[in-house]
Amino acid sequence: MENPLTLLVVLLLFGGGVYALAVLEYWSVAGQLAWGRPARLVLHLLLKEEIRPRQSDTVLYETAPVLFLAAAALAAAVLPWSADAPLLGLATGALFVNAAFAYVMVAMLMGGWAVNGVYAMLGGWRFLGQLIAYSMPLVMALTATVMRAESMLPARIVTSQLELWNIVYQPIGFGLFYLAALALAFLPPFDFPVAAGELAGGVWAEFTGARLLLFRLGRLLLIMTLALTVTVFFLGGWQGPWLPGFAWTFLKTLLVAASFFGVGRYLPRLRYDQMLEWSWKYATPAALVNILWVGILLLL
Amino acid sequence: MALTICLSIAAVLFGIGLYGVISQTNLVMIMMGVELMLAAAMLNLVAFWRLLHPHTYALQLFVLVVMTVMALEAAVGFALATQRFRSRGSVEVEEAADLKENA
Amino acid sequence: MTPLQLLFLGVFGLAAIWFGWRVFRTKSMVRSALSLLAAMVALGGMFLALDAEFLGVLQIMMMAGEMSIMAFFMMMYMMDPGGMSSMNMTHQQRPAAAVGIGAGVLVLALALLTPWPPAQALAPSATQQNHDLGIELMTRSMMIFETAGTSILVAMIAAVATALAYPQQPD
Amino acid sequence: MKSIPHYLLLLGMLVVTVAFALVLYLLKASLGKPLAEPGKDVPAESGQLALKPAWVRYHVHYYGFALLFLCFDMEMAFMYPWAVVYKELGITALLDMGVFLMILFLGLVYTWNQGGLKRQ
Repeated sequence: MENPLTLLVVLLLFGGGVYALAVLEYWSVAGQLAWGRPARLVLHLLLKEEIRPRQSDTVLYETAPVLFLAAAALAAAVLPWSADAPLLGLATGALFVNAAFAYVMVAMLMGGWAVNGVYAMLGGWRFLGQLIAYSMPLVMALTATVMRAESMLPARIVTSQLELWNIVYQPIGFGLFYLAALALAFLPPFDFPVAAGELAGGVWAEFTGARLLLFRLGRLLLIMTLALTVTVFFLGGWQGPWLPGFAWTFLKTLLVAASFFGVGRYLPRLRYDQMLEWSWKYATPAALVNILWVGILLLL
Repeated sequence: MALTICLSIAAVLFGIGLYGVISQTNLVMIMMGVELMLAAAMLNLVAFWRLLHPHTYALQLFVLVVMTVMALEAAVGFALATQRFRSRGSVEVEEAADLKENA
Repeated sequence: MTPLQLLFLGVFGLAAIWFGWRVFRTKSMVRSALSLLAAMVALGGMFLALDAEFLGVLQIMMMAGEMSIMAFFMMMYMMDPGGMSSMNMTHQQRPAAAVGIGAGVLVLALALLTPWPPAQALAPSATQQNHDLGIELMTRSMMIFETAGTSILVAMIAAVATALAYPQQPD
Repeated sequence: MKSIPHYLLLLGMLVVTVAFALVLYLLKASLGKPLAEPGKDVPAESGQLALKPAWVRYHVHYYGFALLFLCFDMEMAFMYPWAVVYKELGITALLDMGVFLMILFLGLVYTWNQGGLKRQ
């Protein structure tokens, strides 16, 4: 990062994006644009009484929210916003993003286990099952983009899409990654770990006050990061006419994130074991077909 | 210096893993001990790669193979434990004396 | 190796030893699985300090899934996975400690007494490593790689054939 | 390109996140303490107070998938370095990885055939 001004702009855009996502999420649920609501919610969670469940596992209870937030933030750190502003040029960036996302699951598992409540624990174990379902399509779709770029550096993956964006080049991969991203952020069709309808909040049921705030914030950050990942790996990153690079990244990211909220309202909800079945019977072979497809296109 | 640090840490991890394997009665805990020992081996391999032969990529490949072995050991071990639990209702190795001939 | 790298090697190494020790010192099964995960992540940190970026990140990523699965298998088998009662889960403590310490000291002595050649100062860059590892995988070590595939297949078949319940045969 | 500064930056971000959480907790603690009331700290369980702890033996129904996942996951370790050099090696790389993936796919098919891909 040569220019501290760019860093500031990127950080501001990221923070603003997260705030906008909070507004959008409420809009997708309640149908009204309440611009002050996220700020009010933060105050509300800070002022609310904080209860620690009895017989809980203190170490894991304290680690879970922080780890959740950290995993989302670290994944965002390696993704570039514009040609001159990759925050971090990690040579194994594509793999690192995956590694960070794996710890989202670990954090939820910890949180579900630590509180010693039935609903929370069920939610935690379900999210592990969800990881088993979404992990293979997620990783294989990323591998196919790496094949095209000949590098795991996210900035190189963006420049490899100069002629044709990956969404056109490998549409199967994009579709799989998009669905896997929905599952990773446990957004509505796949919201098993925190299922409000059946588990009464699942993993988050026993977290209150500042810790719940960290979880909520981490979830928004995670959605933002996932949208950024889709942008960087499939939508050509910062590329676009007229506007500067980071503006394009910001616009695309917000659009993808908004579509995350929208899609959930129109997809049917599966049971988690059905999701596992579908993932291993259809999505994993489809991911292999996608890799074969990219391989053949690259050889032509 | 760096090599000494790495090898010493690996030796200690190996000792802890061996202690765990012998002292635990639960099959899954025993597998944790084995994983620790394999992890120590991996640390040794990475240290050898970096500090002795940084251009021999067979060493890095060896680390990948050890990692694969870790995962496969876990999978087969869990499968055995599942079948054992199904037929006997526990995965304690002390109760597995019936696997021995004419016990 | 810079002093900074040495420092991180030491710190992550001590963390790995501490968490590795905690695995066998806690009654809660899930806690011991997660301690093992922490030890593995510390090892991944050591790999990063040793300039092996791909291996480090891979280690950190793979172990998350593996250790979590370990935790849930614990849940399936144990009566008391939270370790709330004071059931003793160990046996032959004394010989185990003796063997563990003995083996550790033996390996340590081997490591310290062997005259190692001088350490190399420079490692290839991370980008170079990714590339060269791929070349190694596809040319010289191709058979090893395919053999690893076969081992994975064998393990899959073994695991599935062993673990799944047999359908009741009418006799 | 040296990588160590990047790792330091990542570590720094981790520290900043933890510090952020601590500041938030501190802020929260300065705003007052919860009232101690009986039954408040019991985890929710459909309307009644949970008497027993939730940490008991529990059948996880997807363990068949988990076994498959443990094995199948390792393929990624070999796939990333392969993907980096794919263009350079061309058809050799395609055939090599094709054989490897075919072998793994056999395992998936076997599991499917044996009924491992359903709720146990």
